[in-house]
Amino acid sequence: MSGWDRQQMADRLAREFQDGWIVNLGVGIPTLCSNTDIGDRDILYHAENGVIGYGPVLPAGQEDLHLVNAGGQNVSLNPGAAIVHHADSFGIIRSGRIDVTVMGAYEVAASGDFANWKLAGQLGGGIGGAMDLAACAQRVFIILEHTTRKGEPRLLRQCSLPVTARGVVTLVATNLGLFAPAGEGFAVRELAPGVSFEAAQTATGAPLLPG
Amino acid sequence: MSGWDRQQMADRLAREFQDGWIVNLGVGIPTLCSNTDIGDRDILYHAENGVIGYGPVLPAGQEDLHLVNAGGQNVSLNPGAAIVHHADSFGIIRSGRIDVTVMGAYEVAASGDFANWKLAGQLGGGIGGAMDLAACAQRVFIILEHTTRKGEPRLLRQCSLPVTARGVVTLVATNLGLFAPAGEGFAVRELAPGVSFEAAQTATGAPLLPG
Amino acid sequence: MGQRSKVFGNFTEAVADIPDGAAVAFGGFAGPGTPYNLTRALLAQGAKRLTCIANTTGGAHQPRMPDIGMLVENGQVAKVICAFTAATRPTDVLPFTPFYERGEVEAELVPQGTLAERLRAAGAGIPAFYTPTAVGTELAEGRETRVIHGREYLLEYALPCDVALIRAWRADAAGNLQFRLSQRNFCPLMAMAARTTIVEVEEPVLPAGAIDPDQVHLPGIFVHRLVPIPPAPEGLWTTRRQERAR
Amino acid sequence: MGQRSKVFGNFTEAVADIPDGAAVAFGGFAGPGTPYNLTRALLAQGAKRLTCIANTTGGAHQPRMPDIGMLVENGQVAKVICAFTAATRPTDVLPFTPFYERGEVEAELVPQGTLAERLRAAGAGIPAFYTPTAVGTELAEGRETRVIHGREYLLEYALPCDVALIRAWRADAAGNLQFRLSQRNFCPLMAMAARTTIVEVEEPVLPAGAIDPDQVHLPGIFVHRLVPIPPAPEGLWTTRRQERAR
Repeated sequence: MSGWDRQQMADRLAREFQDGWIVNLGVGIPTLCSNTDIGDRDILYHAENGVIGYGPVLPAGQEDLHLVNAGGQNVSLNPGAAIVHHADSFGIIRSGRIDVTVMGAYEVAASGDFANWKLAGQLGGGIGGAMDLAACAQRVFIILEHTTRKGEPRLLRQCSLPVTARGVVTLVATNLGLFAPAGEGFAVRELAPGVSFEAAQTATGAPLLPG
Repeated sequence: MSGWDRQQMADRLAREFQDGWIVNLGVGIPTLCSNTDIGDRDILYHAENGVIGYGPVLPAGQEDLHLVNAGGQNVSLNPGAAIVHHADSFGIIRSGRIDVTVMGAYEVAASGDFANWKLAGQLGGGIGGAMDLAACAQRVFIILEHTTRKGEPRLLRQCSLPVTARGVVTLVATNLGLFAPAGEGFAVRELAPGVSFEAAQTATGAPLLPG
Repeated sequence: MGQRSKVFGNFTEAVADIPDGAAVAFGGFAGPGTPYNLTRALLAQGAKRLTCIANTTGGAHQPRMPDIGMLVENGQVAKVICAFTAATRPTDVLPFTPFYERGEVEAELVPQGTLAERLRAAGAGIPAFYTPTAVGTELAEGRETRVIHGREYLLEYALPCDVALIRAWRADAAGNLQFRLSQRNFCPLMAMAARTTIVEVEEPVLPAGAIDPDQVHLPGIFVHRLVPIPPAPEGLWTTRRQERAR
Repeated sequence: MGQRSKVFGNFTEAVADIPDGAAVAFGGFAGPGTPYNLTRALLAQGAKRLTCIANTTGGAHQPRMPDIGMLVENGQVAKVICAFTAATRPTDVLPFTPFYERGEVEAELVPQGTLAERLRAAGAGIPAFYTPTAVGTELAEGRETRVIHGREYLLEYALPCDVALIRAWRADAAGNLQFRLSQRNFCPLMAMAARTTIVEVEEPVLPAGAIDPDQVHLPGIFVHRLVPIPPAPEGLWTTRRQERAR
């Protein structure tokens, strides 16, 4: 089974961004979305640390050490960028001005629940801005590998881990394709090249519904 | 009876400001405090509209139209001045960082209550920043004419008007002198030149206690 | 760039779609930050039953400038939410006052810091908060309070608005704003609290990127329409000294 | 000028009086704004039973830099209040983790926006507020919620601290600060929440008045001690490129 690599997963989701959207990118694969060529669409990338209007990650030697995205990577700024502090940055988030937040996750449920802050049996966790974003953004998109390293499904009927927020995920990109939580299962919006419906179903812990 | 004029009342209170204090000056006579020569003391004047570190009112022709104090007068800025918006300005106030606020008032009570936002029978009122300042500044000083235009006392046992805050005033400058609310009456800290204790008592609606 | 421009050619066009019944916030503290030009356009536009949010109802000084008091006189206002519903000098009678006394306009009197914080809360997605301000006063009568760490606080709710009319010094095409000195006052908070922020700008609109990202006072996220103020006498209260001197 | 200078000659002196049991906030999001030099001085100073407030406990990356993880290893920490008490990459093990698992350090996990807002509330004299964040999650279990306009919100309390350690780009003698780009992050909020704010500054301290009042990111009211960072290798993480290249 082939499928998409990490940048392709990010590119596929970035294709869904609509002209004029304000987009928040979380740590990990989601940060790759700001590398995607979005053509003539006007997309404003917001990072939780108060950077509004950033662009691609810069190569070593060209980076500005004072400027990082949510993943701690040194990014560039687009014309019209602005900087705010953390309270104003999360004010933008909580007041519903983020059109979409793209996050990584451990698990996504067919109900739209997702879990990305605490592993089973773990003491403490890593919430970061995920709960604020999940509760308040207009849309939540998730990017994750379709299965764990042990091959267990991460798209499930119900989350087994403590959730980050309930019923909020509307679109999921994995290495196998693009899926939409649909209550009883996941609607298949698109399968990655070389991935069959049956192979995707086998790797999924909930029914797949033909898109 | 002679006594102090408005600038002298302001000057007298400004003499009480201690080195390093952050001082908020309200509308009316209090704004005259920033005209007072305070010698080598380092006083930072804060205005409710977010101006931190201003100085004397500027004469016409020298003023900057973008810069006003709480009274809407065009003031100067001292070196080290900074501008914040209204929420941050009142954050400074509510978090207790104002060492003293100087306000005008209609009435002051021996209990430290004062009233400065609503006249008898008036519909609505003019609160401005007075309630925030009165509730949160470290000290509240009041400057007011000792009596109304009709000659009725404004230093009273109890306020007759709706209060701005209770039990907060510690020092009062009037045209007759400097007084401190002391529970049962007002302690006389100083009488203006030409003002006798008896004359001041006659003009006061609460016992005066020899300082 | 796919998005349409934020720059509007004139004030009339910029306020044209403000509907009857809208909650409109007006920036400004004394002159600086006050949207005189947009307010004049709103007077001409004629929207009715407005809720007007500002520090004062205006009209305390001569010469009169376009303000909430004029909107009240023009029959456009249902309610004001202000820190002053009377003048600071009790002998001044506001244009607003007779309408208020006759019950033709409603008023909510809010301490200035609480007003700023309620706007900020709306802009920050905070629905309610506690404040020490006004506890023990007439304004707190019958309202919910809570003792936290031994001190009594009053519950206050966010104050969202439909439209913010503000004035700024400079803007770029992305809508990023800079205010000069005490012009800042309530302006950024009202923009944060508003669904649509309309700005009269003193300087010509700069290209995106011309304002240092570290020196933006209000990010373009909060700004939807920009109207450059024409020179006096067409533009009101132009602060360029040479124009005022004419 | 009567007031004594805010400029301190070295980091040791600037952190000398931080007492055992203090609540200390540490600025920074990844590298920018992180007070490495002040944290190193606090490690040497040795204050115990600290409550450490920051975005993360640090220590996720090599090479190690002075951080809360090191303070934990040094036996100085009673409790952390952070948005991350585990790494974002589950395979990374934080230096903090074994101490937490053995019960030697307490931890309060707070969503990042709530952490920022709790600090801001403390700095703004707001004792508590409501937020939609974390409703319906494990973090909300057993806690007070309130339905406002039909939506459920969680009650959160202000988070004041005794000391804020932050890093800035420029400062003037009045303590006014400027941050460069994403260096700003939590730094102004922690300073507002703190009784004493101590700043490591990348550029030499400017005379009062050298920073345009409109371009101050954090007024000197919130800033008590300034320590200019010496050139590398004595100064940690100097961001001047020529020094790093050495």
